[in-house]
Amino acid sequence: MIDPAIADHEYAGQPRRNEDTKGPDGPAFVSSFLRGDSLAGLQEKTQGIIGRSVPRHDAYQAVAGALQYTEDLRFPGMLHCRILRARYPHALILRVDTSRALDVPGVAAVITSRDVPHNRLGPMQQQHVLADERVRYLGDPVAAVAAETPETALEAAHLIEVEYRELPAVFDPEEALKPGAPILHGASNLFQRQNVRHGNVEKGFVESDLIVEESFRTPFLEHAAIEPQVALALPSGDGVIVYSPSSKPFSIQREVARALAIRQNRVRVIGTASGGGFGGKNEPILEPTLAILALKTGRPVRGLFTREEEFVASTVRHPFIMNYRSGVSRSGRILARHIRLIADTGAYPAMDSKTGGKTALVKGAMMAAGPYRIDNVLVEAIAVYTNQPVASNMRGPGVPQVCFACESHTETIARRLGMDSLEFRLLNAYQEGDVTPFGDTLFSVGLKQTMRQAAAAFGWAKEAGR
Amino acid sequence: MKISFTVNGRSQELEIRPERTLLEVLRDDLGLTGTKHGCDSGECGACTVLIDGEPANSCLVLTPAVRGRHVLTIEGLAEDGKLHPLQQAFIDHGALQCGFCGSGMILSAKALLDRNPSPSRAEVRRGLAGNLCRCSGYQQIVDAVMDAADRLREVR
Amino acid sequence: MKKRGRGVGVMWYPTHPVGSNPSSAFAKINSDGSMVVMAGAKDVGQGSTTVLAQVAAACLGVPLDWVSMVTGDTGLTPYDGGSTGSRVTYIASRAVELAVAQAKKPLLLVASEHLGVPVEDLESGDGRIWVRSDPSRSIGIPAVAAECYSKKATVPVGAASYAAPGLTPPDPETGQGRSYPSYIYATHMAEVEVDTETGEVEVLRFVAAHDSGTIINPLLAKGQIRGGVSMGIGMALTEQILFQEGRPLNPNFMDYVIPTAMDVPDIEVILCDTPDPTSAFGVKAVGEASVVPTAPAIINAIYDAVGVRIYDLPATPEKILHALKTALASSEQQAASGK
Amino acid sequence: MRPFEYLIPASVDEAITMRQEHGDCSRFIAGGTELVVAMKAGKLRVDYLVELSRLTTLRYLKLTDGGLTIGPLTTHAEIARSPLLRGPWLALAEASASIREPQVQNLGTIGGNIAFAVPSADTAPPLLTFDAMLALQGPRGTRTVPISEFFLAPYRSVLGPAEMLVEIHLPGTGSHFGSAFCKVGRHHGLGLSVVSVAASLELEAGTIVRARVAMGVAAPTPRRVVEAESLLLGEKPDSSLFREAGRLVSQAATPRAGSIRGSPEYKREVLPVLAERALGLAAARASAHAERGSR
Repeated sequence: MIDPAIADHEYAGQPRRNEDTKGPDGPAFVSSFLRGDSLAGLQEKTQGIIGRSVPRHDAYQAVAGALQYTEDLRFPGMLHCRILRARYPHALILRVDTSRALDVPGVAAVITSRDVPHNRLGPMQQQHVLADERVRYLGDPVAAVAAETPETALEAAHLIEVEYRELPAVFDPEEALKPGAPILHGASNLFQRQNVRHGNVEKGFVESDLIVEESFRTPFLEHAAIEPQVALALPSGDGVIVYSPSSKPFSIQREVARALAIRQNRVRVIGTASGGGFGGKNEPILEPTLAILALKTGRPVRGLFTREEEFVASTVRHPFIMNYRSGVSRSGRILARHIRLIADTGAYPAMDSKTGGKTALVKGAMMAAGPYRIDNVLVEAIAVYTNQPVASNMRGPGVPQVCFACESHTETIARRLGMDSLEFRLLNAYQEGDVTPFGDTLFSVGLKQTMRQAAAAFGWAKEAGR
Repeated sequence: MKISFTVNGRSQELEIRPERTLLEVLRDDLGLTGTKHGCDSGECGACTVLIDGEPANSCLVLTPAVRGRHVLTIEGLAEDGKLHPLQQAFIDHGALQCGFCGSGMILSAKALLDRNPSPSRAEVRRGLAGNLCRCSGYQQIVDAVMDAADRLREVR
Repeated sequence: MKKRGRGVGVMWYPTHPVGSNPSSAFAKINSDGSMVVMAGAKDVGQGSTTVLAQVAAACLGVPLDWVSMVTGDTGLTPYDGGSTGSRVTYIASRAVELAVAQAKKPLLLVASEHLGVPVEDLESGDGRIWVRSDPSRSIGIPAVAAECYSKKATVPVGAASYAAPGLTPPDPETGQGRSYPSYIYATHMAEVEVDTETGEVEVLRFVAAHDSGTIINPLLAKGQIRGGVSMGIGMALTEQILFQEGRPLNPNFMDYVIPTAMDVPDIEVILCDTPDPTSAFGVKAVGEASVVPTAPAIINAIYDAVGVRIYDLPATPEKILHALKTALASSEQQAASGK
Repeated sequence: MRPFEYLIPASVDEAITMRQEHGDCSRFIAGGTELVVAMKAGKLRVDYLVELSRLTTLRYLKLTDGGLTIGPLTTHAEIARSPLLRGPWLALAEASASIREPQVQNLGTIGGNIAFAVPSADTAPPLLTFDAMLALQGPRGTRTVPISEFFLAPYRSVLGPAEMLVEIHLPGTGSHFGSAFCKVGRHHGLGLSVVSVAASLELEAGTIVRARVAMGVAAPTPRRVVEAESLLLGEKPDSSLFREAGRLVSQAATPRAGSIRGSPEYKREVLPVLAERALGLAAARASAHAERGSR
């Protein structure tokens, strides 16, 4: 049976898919079997496949400039989407008038929240495809235009009239928790709490010979993939095909289907070559809008962020405010560690499906005490809303932040104790069979090997004690 | 306006609006999508092409400015279907991950090696300073360029 | 004056995101013994498609160029949780391994008939299936695959789904539960040079040692680790989105400064494989962890060089210079009051 | 980008006539590295662009009467590589080589860098220390302006409507002359300037007989610091003297508050350092040139 989606798609002039099907060795691939070679020569080719440094499957296409990324796909009649975003970081939307934009020659459609069948996204259903009543940060999408050229789409987007009532906004997570702060969702700006309790930190501090306390901060960071957010949707039979470089095509499929209020079998998401992800292409911040425009116009629609939009409207890394307090014995054992974390999640929870946007704080809290045996650990972590970009998953969500604090703090303690940095860490480092503050028993622990091998390669001991 | 120039050795005569950048014309009119669109303001280098042998950000070049000139894009680098030594070295060293910076990176490297066939690693890094890569940490790119330099010197 | 210093940062990181997160794959062996694997996992540059092809080839016992991959297409491939949380190699490898094992069953049955031994006594590799106790008795995979199509009722296909078993989300009050199946570890060491008069920092040398379990493809793993270190250098020294009332002031690469080829030194990567018994081939994870301990290694090296600690990232020249002035002022004050 | 007409003049005269005809809504374009970005961002409304890049008569570097004349269409890359700039005018080559990446160095021109009057124009401080003279040609003929009088404000210069920069002249130097350019940039002294200093010194029998110090991104326009120059004059090169000169440079600075690239406090902190380094290098180079000259 021919998949109707594929058939349609080929009819629409399907470009060549990325060349996955050519096999890992690219076009040089001519099976030795097909050449009539005997199986005898295969031993060398099959042994040690695990552990072998072979180039990426698409390396040949990439260096030849032949690898097709989403923006390289061309379809006849393709329209270009431009999204109008909030004028204020926090405001009520009183009225949206798209009539002047629709009058611009070359504009095929302009949509607002009224055109979205199910206008809620993500596991928490807190984000919208297009804002209906309220915007909570400057990246909030309010309306979208599909037009013959990107320039026309931009021009039309500027002509959409939106009447707002500006609301007070808050930009600092500590301010956001104070009484009287503008509230973004529900009754409080507190989005999430994650604690870790192990042993008795107060007892641990009493037993300590030295107590060190320090505070740390990290800023908002951008994934900064060289390819911006991009996707393309085209109508197909009674559904839609979406080309997306997303790291999570199945999550995109689910969100697009739900936004369109159709079953998932009518949405096909074709993963295209990605120009860099790092967690920045996890969320459906473009695809549902494009799918709605494609169905409304009956034509393929491409969306592409400008570099500026990447910073305004794509997800970012959570800033953390971190307080570390540790007690150690004179001999260098860490006896107690009390950590308080405040993460700024921005205007909405992230849309990662498994935890409902809570991944960064959960991981940050769990990893916060570092890979050290500490009998008494207390981590108190919260994530807070502010009127800033949505913080989501970026390469190791939450953990580079806490590792920066933990390892800086650990260094301070080693120096206060007069111990070598590495020796202090080795003394406390996890090894086989240790139990984490959250109750996991560890196995295959190569931590000390990494420390020793790094030290040997770096020449750590040679210069120690200068 | 009517613009004639050469792209990858083939002459082109196009009727275009002057506000179209070389990047747009290469990608949209000539279908040469190997040249990438990353920041649109000359900061990332993904759109690097060689104009008369010198690397330039094609997003900053208005198309009329290249009339009569020779433009080389990544699609024109392989000869008779055989990869340029730089391209082969990029494959062998795992220099690219997502690959999006690759076209510009390879062309910058070509201009560098054309001018300086035996660069130091520091010179390679300086020569590639205008090509941002977020995946690789650059080292395997530098390895590839040094290796390609060796291969090219052997050919000479 | 320029001063040098050395710093270390160590880390642990889970091989898996929070909560259950399955991968799945289809495998079909063609009548010539080659194979197509359809996996939901999406390669976003990290190399998962290549790595999964290596896993599939090893499981069937055929050369890599006999395996083709179709990935990340909801119309053609079964579900995958996505390229997040460093999970793909750890989870999807197992799904591929199971799918290939299932597809291989009909081949083993045919081989068992020809070789006259039970399926359990067979092994595959080098494009062949042989008798474990007597490897000289063997039959080519292409031949048995062809026979599955020409003479048997069952063609060789497999489908499998895998999720790390027994995971429960952490209790929000205590963190207790079983959030992650296993962990990876790393140590980063940096040598920096600080210009004490301008606050500028140059990273001169970097070593990154990672326990990422069994490494399927060292070339790709090293590349990914170097990329993570590069991102970590940006985090340590230059990167931050500056906001004024919610509006980014530096929404471009001119002022959001990510490292260039001149800002990243050569990075010596050491792979300390500690195989993980819970995964296919003992793999763990590589992706995210490579960025984790970079910033503190650099910040600690700055401290080692000039004796000031930067508490809020990034450690811009301006912050370092300010910290140096403050430290100088307070030490002068101490000296004065000590007299 | 908004549509515009692209005009191709055959000569400087014709280029000027074109600008005259189209008035305020027209601009000259050379390398385009600043202009195209501004136009894309909608920061600049242009209806007519007058192309300069093909006026090859304006693209040269040549020695004349001991001085150096530079055609404004010479690119940063050409200046950075020119053997004519290895000697007394090395600071200019250093500045050009420090301008961002190779791609921009190949497109951008020295004329554009000066005429666009960006506060961070890297070629300006060295030219200020060379007492460069700028030849400006307009509808009413040609005039010559010292570069110290050229910049009026950020993005504003003495260039009148339809007037263009047609030549940069660096006067000849004595044989004991050295110069240097130092900056804090985004990438180890390269890339976009946070703050910069150029210095040039001429020595006679070990005494400073001519001193110029100029700073970039430290005031609304690139400018000389005469107070520091007077201090140096008649003195022997010496690190404490240079430190004192650096202090005066810092005192003279009026950096813009609110810049995300560097606070006024930071710039004032590093200006003395950059000045001291540039002066030290310039002095060393002046002595080295002197030695070479005497051989």
